[in-house]
Amino acid sequence: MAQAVLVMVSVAFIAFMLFQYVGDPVVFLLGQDATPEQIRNLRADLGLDQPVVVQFWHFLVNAAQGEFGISLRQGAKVSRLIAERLPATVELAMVAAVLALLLGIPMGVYAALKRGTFVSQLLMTVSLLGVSLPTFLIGILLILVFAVNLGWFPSFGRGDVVQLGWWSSGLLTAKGWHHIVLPALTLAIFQLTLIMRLVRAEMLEVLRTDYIKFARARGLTNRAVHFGHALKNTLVPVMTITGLQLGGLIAFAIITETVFQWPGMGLLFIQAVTFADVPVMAAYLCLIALIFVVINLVVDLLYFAVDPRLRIERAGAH
Amino acid sequence: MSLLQVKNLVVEFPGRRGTLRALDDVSFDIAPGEILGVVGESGAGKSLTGASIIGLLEPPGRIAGGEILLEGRRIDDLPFAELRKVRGRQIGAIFQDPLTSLNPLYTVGRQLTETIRTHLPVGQAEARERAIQLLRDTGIPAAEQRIDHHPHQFSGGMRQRVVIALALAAEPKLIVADEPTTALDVSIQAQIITLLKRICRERGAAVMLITHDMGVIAETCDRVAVMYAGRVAEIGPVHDVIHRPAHPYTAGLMACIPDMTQDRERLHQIDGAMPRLNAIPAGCAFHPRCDRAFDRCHAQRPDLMPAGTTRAACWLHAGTTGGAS
Amino acid sequence: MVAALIAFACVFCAAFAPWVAPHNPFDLATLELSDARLPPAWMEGGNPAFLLGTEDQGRDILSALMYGARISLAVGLTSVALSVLIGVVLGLLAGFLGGWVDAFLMRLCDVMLSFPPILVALLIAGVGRALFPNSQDELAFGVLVLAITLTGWVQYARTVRGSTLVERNKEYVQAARVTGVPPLRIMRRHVLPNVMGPVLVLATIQVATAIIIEATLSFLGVGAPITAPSLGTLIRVGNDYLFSGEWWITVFPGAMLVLIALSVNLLGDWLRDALNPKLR
Amino acid sequence: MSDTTSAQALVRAIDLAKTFDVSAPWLNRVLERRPRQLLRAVDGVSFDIQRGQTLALVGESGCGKSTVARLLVGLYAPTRGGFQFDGQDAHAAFRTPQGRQLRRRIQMIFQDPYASLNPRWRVQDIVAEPLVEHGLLSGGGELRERVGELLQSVGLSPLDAAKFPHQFSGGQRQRISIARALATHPEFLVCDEPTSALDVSVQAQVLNIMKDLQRQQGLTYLFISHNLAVVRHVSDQVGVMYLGRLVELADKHTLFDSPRHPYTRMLLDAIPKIHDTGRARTPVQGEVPNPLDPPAGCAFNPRCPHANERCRVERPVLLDFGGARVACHAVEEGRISG
Amino acid sequence: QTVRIGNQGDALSMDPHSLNESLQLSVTGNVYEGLVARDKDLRLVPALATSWKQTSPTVWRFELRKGVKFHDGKPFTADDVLFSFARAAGEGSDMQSYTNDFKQVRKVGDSAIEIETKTPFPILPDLLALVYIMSKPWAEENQATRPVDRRKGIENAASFRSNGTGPYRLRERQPNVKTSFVRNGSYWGKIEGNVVNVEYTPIGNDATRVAALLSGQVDVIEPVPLQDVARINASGKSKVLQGPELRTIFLGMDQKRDELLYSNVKGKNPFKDKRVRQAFYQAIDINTIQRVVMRGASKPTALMVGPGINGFDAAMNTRLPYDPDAARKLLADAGYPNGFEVGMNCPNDRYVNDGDICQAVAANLAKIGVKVNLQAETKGTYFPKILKRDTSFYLLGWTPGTYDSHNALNALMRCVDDKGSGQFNLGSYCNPKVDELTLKIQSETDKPKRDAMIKEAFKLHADDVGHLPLHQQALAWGVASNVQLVQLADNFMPFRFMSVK
Ligand SMILES: Nc1ncnc2c1ncn2[C@@H]1O[C@H](COP(=O)(O)OP(=O)(O)OP(=O)(O)O)[C@@H](O)[C@H]1O
Ligand SMILES: Nc1ncnc2c1ncn2[C@@H]1O[C@H](COP(=O)(O)OP(=O)(O)OP(=O)(O)O)[C@@H](O)[C@H]1O
Ligand SMILES: [Mg+2]
Ligand SMILES: [Mg+2]
Repeated sequence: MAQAVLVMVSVAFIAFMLFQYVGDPVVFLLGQDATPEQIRNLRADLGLDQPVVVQFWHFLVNAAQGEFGISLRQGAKVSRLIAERLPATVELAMVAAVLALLLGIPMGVYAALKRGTFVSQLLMTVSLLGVSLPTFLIGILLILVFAVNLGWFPSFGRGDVVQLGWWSSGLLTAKGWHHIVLPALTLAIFQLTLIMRLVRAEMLEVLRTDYIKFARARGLTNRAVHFGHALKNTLVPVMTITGLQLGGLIAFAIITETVFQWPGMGLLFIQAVTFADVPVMAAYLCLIALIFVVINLVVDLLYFAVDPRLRIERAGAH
Repeated sequence: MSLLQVKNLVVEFPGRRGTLRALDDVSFDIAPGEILGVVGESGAGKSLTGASIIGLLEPPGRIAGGEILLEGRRIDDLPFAELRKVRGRQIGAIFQDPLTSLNPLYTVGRQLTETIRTHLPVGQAEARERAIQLLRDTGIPAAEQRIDHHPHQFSGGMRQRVVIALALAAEPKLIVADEPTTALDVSIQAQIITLLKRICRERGAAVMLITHDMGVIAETCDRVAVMYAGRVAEIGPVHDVIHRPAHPYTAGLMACIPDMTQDRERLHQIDGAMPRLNAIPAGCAFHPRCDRAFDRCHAQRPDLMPAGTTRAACWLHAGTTGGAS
Repeated sequence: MVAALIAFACVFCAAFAPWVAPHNPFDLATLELSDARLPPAWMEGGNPAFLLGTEDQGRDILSALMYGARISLAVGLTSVALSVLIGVVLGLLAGFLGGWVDAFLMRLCDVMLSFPPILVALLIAGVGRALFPNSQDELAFGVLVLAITLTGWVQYARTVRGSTLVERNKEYVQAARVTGVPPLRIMRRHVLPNVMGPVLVLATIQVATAIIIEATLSFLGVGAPITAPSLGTLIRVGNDYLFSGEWWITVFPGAMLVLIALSVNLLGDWLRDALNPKLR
Repeated sequence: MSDTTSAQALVRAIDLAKTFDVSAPWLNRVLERRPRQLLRAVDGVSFDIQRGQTLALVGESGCGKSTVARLLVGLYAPTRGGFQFDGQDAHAAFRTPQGRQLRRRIQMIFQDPYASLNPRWRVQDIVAEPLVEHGLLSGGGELRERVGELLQSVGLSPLDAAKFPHQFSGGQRQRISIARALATHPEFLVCDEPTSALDVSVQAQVLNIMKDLQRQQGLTYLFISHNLAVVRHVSDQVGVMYLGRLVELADKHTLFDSPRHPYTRMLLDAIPKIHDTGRARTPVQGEVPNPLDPPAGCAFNPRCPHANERCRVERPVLLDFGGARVACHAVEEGRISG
Repeated sequence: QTVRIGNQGDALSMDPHSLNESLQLSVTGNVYEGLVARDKDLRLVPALATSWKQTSPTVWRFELRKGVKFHDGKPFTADDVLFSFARAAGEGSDMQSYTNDFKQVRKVGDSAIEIETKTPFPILPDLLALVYIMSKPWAEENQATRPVDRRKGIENAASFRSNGTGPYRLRERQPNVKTSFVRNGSYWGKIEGNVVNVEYTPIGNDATRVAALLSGQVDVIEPVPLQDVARINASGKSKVLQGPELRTIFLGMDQKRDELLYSNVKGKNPFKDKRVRQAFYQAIDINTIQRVVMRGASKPTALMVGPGINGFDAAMNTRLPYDPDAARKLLADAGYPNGFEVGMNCPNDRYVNDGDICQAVAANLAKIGVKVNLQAETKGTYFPKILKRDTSFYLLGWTPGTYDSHNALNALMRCVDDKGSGQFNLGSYCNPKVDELTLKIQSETDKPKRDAMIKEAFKLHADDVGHLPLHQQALAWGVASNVQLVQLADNFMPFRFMSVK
């Protein structure tokens, strides 16, 4: 926990330092005919004339109380803005992650088991495409093909959402699912490739181990060997990377959300960057850091669940 | 009739720089209930022989010639599904490292019952019963509890017992044990070998025991095969091979072993090293290191021929029966 | 094999762009706006002088590809080289010295990791531009490279630390210590060469990733200068013309990017083999 | 063993001890309320080695043999006790600039011939490293010549200097390690299981070279192995270790002819005898205890057929019994005859 | 009948006084109304005031419309007007520039008000079209008597809800996601269109927006990227409505510093030399830019204001000819036969194809030997930089918020002081005569006289080549075939003119 807090504070501080250079929010807060005096007043009002350190201190004090201050651009509490946007991003990232895992793992397993066959080589080559095309291009192409030309999926937005308390979910309506397909796919492609390649590499590694050889020697069926023994052992390292990548998913969501006008945090962040909305940016980064920390924690726990070697030994085994 | 017959087995590794012949014309057989030791220098092809028998040659390795028969039935060209049924059911295997031979994520019980149920038509409960019994037989105390433990919770010696239990789970007729004790402690080694010997005798299983340790061979085996550079150099009853080796290599090997009973200032040594597989000299592969080599050894490759009580691949014995192939 | 040839041809063209390209797309004086958006030569309305057509300022796509790939490669390679340098040095230190150095560096990695790469790049690029206003092109590249570098080194540091922890306990390192070789020299001469394998593999993938990050930064408006378009910039520009049918502005650079990624990967495989003494 | 000679002993280990902290990281420990865990890898080991002699250490895996070796070459600093080399405190010296001189005189040969040579270096550079490091030689030609000599002295060809380690067999690699160790003209060689990874035939080659070198150069060896036959062949004195302690230390012949400690007997009994084919043995039951949680009293008591109440509470110390030093209550009480 | 609109941006708030920005005012203008309004040709027409007249040089009197009700049913009164003007002039409001010159606002009976200005103010009614009237009781009930207090982040009801008198009511507001409106059944006037529901969605990404229109997810998009005009027109399901916009795009040059910040010319400032400025002017091939970069959707201009702005004079709108040779000669005469190097700043996401225009200009200038180091960047960093006057050569666009030339003269062409004159005169062009004229224009009430003065000021500026006017960009809205609407030159999009077939 201490470490998590430390990480987050440093993230906030670095973020804050950097943001001072990103732009001047005041320019956008007033219309073109505002007088210099108005501008000066506003600057003072917002506390932007104070030294950065003082501003950071205020930010920290607020943050400690769960408040991230007030969006300069929107004049609303940052915490509220983020809370509004969080569900969209989380749902998108989750669906993308599930998609990446559901497709990536079987493809990786296939490529490993059928190493050297045409299909698996094709998979590997095509997967290179997945990592060497920018997300935004993929997104636009998907829109062009599936939304404009074929008209199968909508091109933007979240569709209908259902409010569950403060959480707005698009996953409870048919329209919501309809809308999430393209963005989730876009977001998933990069991770999918990565997971596939990773699973393949790990699987090949595991298939070389003695216990696989021994399992074969015991005459177990191929299915039991590949899926019961090899795959599960493959997943242990895959889990860590996937955990880390989930953080990356949320980052890449910035692009995806921009392309698909997905009303999530990434879009909020990009808008904040455009208008130098420091509190929103800082809060976003802190939140990302938090998510990262949490994911790491969850991965550790999962590790624990999957790998018995890590469980605390009770009842003296030795 | 012998349980296992290996006839003129050839194993090759096709590679970029030509094909490597790792096993060349290996023949031997094992009778039911018999323990055959296989010794030889590292890289001589002991493991490959074992792997060929259970059909687990790693690609690109392949059997390029000869045949392997189990109870008179050819098993080296079986389709995968058939072969799978032979493995574990007819032939069990034990590998060198007990830690890495067990899947760390599953309890030993699961691995045992899985194996049992793959081969025998029994239910989950009965399989578990059998598994516990197996563990008990292999000398694991409190088997009822230990069956639900994970491999990492066992010590090295116990893991090797579990491995033995796994190899025996479907009551195979033959066990291929590839250096089952090399990774273990000196004191545990003896326990495991004794166990293996006892349990196979009780169940009437034959064993092919691959090892470096002549001591183990001497104590355990009925017959022994000495391998050198992908071929069997000598094969015969264990006592005879050790005390009256017919092949100079066997003799050299025996002499290399430091003796517990007498002091020697220098050990006997075989100069030079075993040739690499891609540079096996013509004639007898051992001739560059052999101090008794003569012309024929440089030119012609000897096959196994009777040499007293054993059979040896050495021209020195060509005269004894007066026939060379 | 054919793929390798094509790929290396691309890289060759990129490296020697000024000598092989038919036009100089960076020289504004040679641009004719009236040549803008011509389709590839083989299509109707195409001009044989512009084999792959022109982009929206009248640049020859073929030449722009070569020059752009040159920039992208330069950005990709330098930033990866720099991140490898930083990452390897820090990873080695962390792994070899252990203790608080390790703890500190790994926390630093955590902090860096919790910034998604695009974000860091975005911020650095913003900061860089603010600090060097009206920077010359070279400075802009500096900023880009820095941005990508700072996001990239963490992976190397982690990988290297991991392998260092393994290598450190190998007997050849201990042999050197017994001999009395000072730790820094052990690190440099013994450990370093033996941990570079995974680093190289990672680096080859990262070159492509770096080029994509550069392209994405362009998309977000903080990429390479538009007067000297990189591949990423070209893709981003072309992106706007996807719906209007001027596909060649984005498709060719995209294909080039894929080819580069491919060839860099092949290069990586080859390098790995070449550096492995066992295969020599 | 007489105390008069020990004054001139080249190597003296005095109550050497090494404790490792194997606790979980601080945070985890606090969270999971686990205590600090200490592992006493070596716990008070004393011995002398005379110049030109070989002391062998035997014992099961994990009993602390390698740790002793590393303590002697300065890879670890002792937690307690010390080590005198040629009359001077070696560990104090390792820390001073003169320590380099000492490092030149003490070298080590490792167990694994595959891991102890840097795979990316040529043999020339591997063997030359100590020479360069100690500033003994520098010029390219001279260096090459010396490396050639060294390689020849271990039975390799000077032409091999241009090759990479992977081009050699295990035995040849071990010879390269020996050549490297010999480069600086050391007086004391610590050999940590130098032949365990090798075949009997190759093992014979390596052991012969080691013995030849000892004869020619008057080298002193600490030889670690668990193969008693090998130990019997190379050593002058043998120390038997169990769980970080010496349980028996005796002259080779004394030890092999009349082992006293039950553990020593067990070890000797565990050696398969090549000449008694088909003999059935009843090996001692039980397994090596967890060093993190050693049994109270005599560490061997759970496996010892002679253990009694005293063995379970009181730790035996090394005592002299007619030329052998044994740590065993049973021997002390005469329950086991010599 | 529902119309779904996809726009590049979103109104930041529903508060009509919180931001003086055309998009915000365009959106809130459907819910709120001012005393006066503009018709389809941007002429002033009565709205909440039925008539107005100047009763003295400094006093204007407005008769208020009777029988108007706010959306919540409360009647519209003079008090609401007073309240709204006070609110617009007060703290937190961004509309102060419209009310700065007010001295006092008085109630005259229940249905008229008087505004007294500090100085004679000929164009006052023009200013009032965008000062929207709120309900005083509603604001008080909802603690919304002031626009958002940014320091405390207190968003008041007015940010999310609204209560105006306009033709549409706000139904639901999800900032940056969706805002929906519904027709006000009890509107005082006639609503030309037949649209009942309006859904307004911001879609920032150009391609996505176009895709949304093409795939029928929205009915109207604004703006249409120029390159996609043909595609949309060809789709058969929608068309692009193009028309002139009030905004003028121009280039400015630093004419104040003695040495340019970003140039290889040291010790002097080439832009101080009119010949250099003119050389730049004549080097720019505006027609090709219009044809290729703008795809015909722009009007090259010689003036700093466009048609539709008070004081625009078509007769004056003739550019110096494109003539690179003349330009080279001018440069040589000025002492730069080989040209020079200069830095140029440019936004790349603010105006239509702004980055491309700058590149084209840079290419044009390269042909006369001037090497332009172009820095095109996002508006977020661009504006703060140039507003600090940290630039030598820049591109800017301007729409006079008052639809009057004075605004442009004042903001762009007056000498710079710290009170707001020449606030966007970022190159610090300064001609005292223009300054003087601008001051006079501000309070001249006689229209012909005033127009003459505007004309003279523009002439002086043009002769000085104070800026390099480029063009008025065109509006481009994508509209589904079944939707009809009116495109206003100020880029406002009143729902009341929309119809669905
Ligand atoms: N995949 C492979 N490709 C090429 N050669 C191989 C391969 N696997 C084994 N060999 C070669 O086959 C020969 C026999 O190997 P094998 O493993 O049977 O030796 P071994 O007698 O078991 O040695 P050890 O005692 O070290 O286990 C070796 O020389 C080895 O180099
Ligand atoms: N660096 C270390 N950190 C923690 N524990 C260690 C370390 N080195 C050794 N140990 C522990 O100390 C004990 C003694 O180890 P050591 O390597 O000396 O045994 P050994 O007798 O050489 O065994 P082997 O025969 O397997 O080489 C073991 O339990 C080992 O786990
Ligand atoms: Mg083997
Ligand atoms: Mg050891």
